[in-house]
Amino acid sequence: MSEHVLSSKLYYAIWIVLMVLTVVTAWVATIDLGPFNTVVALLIASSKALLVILFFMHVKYTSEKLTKMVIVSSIFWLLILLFLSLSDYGTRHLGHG
Amino acid sequence: MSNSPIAVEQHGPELRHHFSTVEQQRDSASLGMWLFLATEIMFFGGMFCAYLIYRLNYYNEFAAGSRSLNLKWGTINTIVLICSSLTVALSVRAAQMGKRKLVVILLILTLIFGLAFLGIKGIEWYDKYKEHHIPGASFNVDDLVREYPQIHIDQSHEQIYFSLYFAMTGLHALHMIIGVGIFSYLLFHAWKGRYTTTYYTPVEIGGLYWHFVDIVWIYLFPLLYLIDRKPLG
Amino acid sequence: MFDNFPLWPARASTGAGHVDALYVFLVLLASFMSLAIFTMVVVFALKYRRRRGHEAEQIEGSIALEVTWSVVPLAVFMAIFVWGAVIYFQERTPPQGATEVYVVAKQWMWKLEHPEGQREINELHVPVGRDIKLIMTSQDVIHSFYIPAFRIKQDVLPGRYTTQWFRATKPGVYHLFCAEYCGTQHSGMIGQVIVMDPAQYEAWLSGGATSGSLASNGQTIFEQLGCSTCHRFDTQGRGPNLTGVFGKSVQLEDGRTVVADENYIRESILSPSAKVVSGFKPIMPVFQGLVSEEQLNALVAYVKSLNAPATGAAGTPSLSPVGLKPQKLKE
Amino acid sequence: MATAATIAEREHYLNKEYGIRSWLLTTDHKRIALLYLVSITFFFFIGGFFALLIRLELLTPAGDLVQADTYNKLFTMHGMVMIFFFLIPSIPAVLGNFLVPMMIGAKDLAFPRINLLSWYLYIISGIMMLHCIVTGGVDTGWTFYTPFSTAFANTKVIEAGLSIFVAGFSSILTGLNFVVTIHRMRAPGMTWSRLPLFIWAHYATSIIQLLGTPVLAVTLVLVVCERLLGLGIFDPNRGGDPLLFQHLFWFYSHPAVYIMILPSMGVVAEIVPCFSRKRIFGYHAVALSSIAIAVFGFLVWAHHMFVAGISLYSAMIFSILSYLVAVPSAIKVFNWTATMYKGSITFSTPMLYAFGFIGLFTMGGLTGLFLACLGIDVHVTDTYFVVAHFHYIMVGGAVMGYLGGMHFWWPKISGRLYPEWLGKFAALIVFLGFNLTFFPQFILGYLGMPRRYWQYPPEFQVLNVMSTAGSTILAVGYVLPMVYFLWSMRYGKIADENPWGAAGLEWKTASPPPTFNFEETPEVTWEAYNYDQIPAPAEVLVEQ
Repeated sequence: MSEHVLSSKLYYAIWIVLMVLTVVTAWVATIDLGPFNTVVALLIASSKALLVILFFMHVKYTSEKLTKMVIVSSIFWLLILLFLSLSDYGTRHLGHG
Repeated sequence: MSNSPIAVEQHGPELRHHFSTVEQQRDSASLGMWLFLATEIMFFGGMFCAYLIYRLNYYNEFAAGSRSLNLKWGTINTIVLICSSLTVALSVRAAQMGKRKLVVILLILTLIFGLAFLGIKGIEWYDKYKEHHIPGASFNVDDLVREYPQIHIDQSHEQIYFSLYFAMTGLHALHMIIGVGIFSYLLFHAWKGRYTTTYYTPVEIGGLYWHFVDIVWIYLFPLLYLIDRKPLG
Repeated sequence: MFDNFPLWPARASTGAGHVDALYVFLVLLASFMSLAIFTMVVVFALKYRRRRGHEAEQIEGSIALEVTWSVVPLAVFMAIFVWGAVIYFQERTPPQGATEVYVVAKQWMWKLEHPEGQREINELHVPVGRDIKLIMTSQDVIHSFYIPAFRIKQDVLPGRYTTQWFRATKPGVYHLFCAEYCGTQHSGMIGQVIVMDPAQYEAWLSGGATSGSLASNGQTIFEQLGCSTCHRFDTQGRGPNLTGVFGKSVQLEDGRTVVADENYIRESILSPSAKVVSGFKPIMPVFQGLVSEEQLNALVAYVKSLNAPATGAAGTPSLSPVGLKPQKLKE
Repeated sequence: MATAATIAEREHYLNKEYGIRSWLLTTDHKRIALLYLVSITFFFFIGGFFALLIRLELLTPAGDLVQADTYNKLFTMHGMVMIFFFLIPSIPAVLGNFLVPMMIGAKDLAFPRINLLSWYLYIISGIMMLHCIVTGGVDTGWTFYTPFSTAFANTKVIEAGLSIFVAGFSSILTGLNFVVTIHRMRAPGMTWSRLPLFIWAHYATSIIQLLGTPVLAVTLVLVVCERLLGLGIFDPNRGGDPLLFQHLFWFYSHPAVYIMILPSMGVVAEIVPCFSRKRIFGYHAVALSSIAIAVFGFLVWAHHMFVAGISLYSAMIFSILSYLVAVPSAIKVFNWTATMYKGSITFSTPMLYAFGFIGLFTMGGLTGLFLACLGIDVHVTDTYFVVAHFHYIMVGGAVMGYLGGMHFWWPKISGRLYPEWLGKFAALIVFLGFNLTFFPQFILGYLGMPRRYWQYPPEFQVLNVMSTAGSTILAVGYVLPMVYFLWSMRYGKIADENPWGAAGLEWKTASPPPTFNFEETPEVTWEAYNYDQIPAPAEVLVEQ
């Protein structure tokens, strides 16, 4: 846990970036990028999430490795669920049902 | 990791009997909240998994359903939640510095943003109710079929999109309601002046929860509203 | 020994022997490992039992041993995996030219239909020595088609086809079980597989009265439903020409390609807009709820029969205008 | 020899306060452990009663004792009660609750009130389940497979689903409490490599509870919504995929098996060194294998679905991953066995249970190799082979470990000793009864008898009769310990601080322990299992 108090300017800066990214993601969705629309939308969402985690949730300023480990492993577990499910759904059309 | 907490007697009123130090107590509370959030990720994760599978299978219906959502309200709600996250982060900061009044003001602002989010969500749901887009007996998407003749829409597949839409936003809204409850509690105690520069753990871990709910929405917004907003060719 | 105390199931298909061989190997392996561990536990417990003048010797552990008893089992496991996977792959890959029997499961019975048009309930007659492919679906919940004597089992799902195959080797009567819990009479959803000599089988086949082969029934339904209006046997139709489609890769409108297997044909009848063939418009009406599972099977069998030139129901289908709105057929 | 009078003089957690309130509002982890002990014992005998009725019905091939629907409800509720209301909470919520703080030298768990809350959630869900049982029950099988559970069953699916949803949160909160406690509350000097293996096992268990249970919870929410509103998410008639339910369900329910077995492994890792008077063989290997099981356990779920209609390629991936999880289990068995080598072994009751555990778990684990093997699984899945396999793991493994642990720590919990000869007798009965009940089921399975069958072809009868006979013996074996534990609370010999001469902090405080566990916070300067420094109790030596 961070003891030290962050400057409020930093919070406002992050807030502005988040607002801009929100408008950008809504706007970019109206442009046809083919399959990259989804990629861009998820990249922007992930950057926003990362900003919130690192700054608003103080993870960047904590000396505690454990917090980071908890975050990384829960995301890892989510990916296990998604990817191993896809190993079924992604290969069903190959036949041999 | 392996540095065991050393017993130092330093009793404050808020230190519970089974902890040795205030730090130990605070670190425990914070770790507890992080672990709870990990649990929450998997809780939403089950739905994200269902979403992923059906979006791959029924892309057309997901695209049409996404178009039928109100992008304006969705974007405004995202902005409202981001503002609330800012006020939460600032309120934790104010609590760290012991500025009681500021904490109270920021918590009130947070609550206002939270309630505004829920209100807007309510408006959106009510619109969906009027459009017969709520899954169940009266579910009907003839309007979408008429509106988007370019997209092939299967009514029952469309219902799966809206089922997931309501399940995911509903679960998120439930978390918002719980968040509003938590923040009302924090507001009450902040008002009473219970939080000091050495003891503000509840504000801090309540804030973690709020930010998490914000992050879920940060993903729900593109996944539900922005599937396909390209001009129809 | 006793009629009511068998210790080994009958072995009556080409695949059963492979499964049994692997099973015996695993039983031997498991027995060996269990015995080894039990012996060690017993020997240690007796030899090092607590007694006067005997002190325990403190041993930390041994990296070499840990590595050994991790790597050696892993290697054995991988061998078992490969052996099992080969058998599974064979079980899941029906040979070309297998006779196709359609199975419809419902609470709580099995309905089977032979390509020649014979229908059976809770019984399946098959000849010795012929590959049989079962194409199965369910009308309600999940069931599982299980013949212990053939060592085969496959869940039968509503809304799609699953398949399995076997070649019987020994005449006799064998159990057919439903192996996936399906409600009240789950344990009553059983039947018999009757394996016959080919001659007997032919006699049985010609015995029952049928109303034509499955594919020809399918053709009738195909015309009754007005499918032939658009799916013409030239390039003029509003729907794709279905000749020779089965088993081929199909280019879809959204750029994907799919293999036109039984499930694709099924989906294209029930929910045509899901995977529209490139170059066509999604104008085909939805048949979900309008055709029964049996009619669906007949349609699929008909579309498949369009591949074989000999049985192909060629000839230009009637061009008489039929309303696009499908009518529900009488059973 | 101390008398009953002296034990009453000293204040400890049992006699500090009296009255219903002092129990129902307690935040003492030891008292909450006892609350759990009483509640799970209650549910264990309910589930056991259902099991006996199932076995009695199967005595004859015809369905003659109960109706088909009743039978279906019996095996459904046997499964639900035993899994969610006995096995999952058993060791963690009773022994874990009691011992985790004591073993690491803490005064309590990190969140005592959340600990109590988790017991109340358990009780609420238990009452819902009981209500569901007495008002008609549920017949979907504990697996809730769709579309049967969502569109066809007309029993109390929603209530059962919600009950398990609530039980899930109880389990999550217990796991959360343990992880925080193990990270934050260790006494000075209690480093990670000095932790007892019981703690490692509970740490691994808690990871599964935290990351697996919520997926089951949300899946049950979807099932309930689907049943209420007809959403179509799992209904093939509406474009849904019933296999998605199975994926989500087994994502939790396969790792749940490790929630049940890992704590038992932790118990065995305490008992074997104690009665061999030796440091455990390969401490780090055993500790890390617990974590490995927790992680790999999440990668194998679809081996329950090899014939369910998943793709061939997916089946192969899950098969090969399933073998990975067998390796750490094998490592544990080898290390326990090696621990006995050159030890000084006594055959006390807990040690007998540990022997039983090693034997039965070995057989359960080895038959797991059959089920992970694609070619064999097709034939034996959904037959009695599977039933036998998971009972070897869950009853032969988990319950043996639970009983072993109860005997091992009973002197600490109650301050009394149980009659040793009765303990040994009961252990023997359980072992024999168990094998007679479940070994014939392996044969039945390979013969092809499907599970969940109310009536069956007559050629399966002899093996079924053996199984039913075994189950009655097993029942006696389970009632006995309850009887003599209760008896010993009043009449048992007074136990001193450390009757087994065991290592571990929990044995360095009085029996029963004071409310805050230790008179003063202990400082750890020794490694775990330092049996070279602890004299064996003389009494046990005489007995040999």
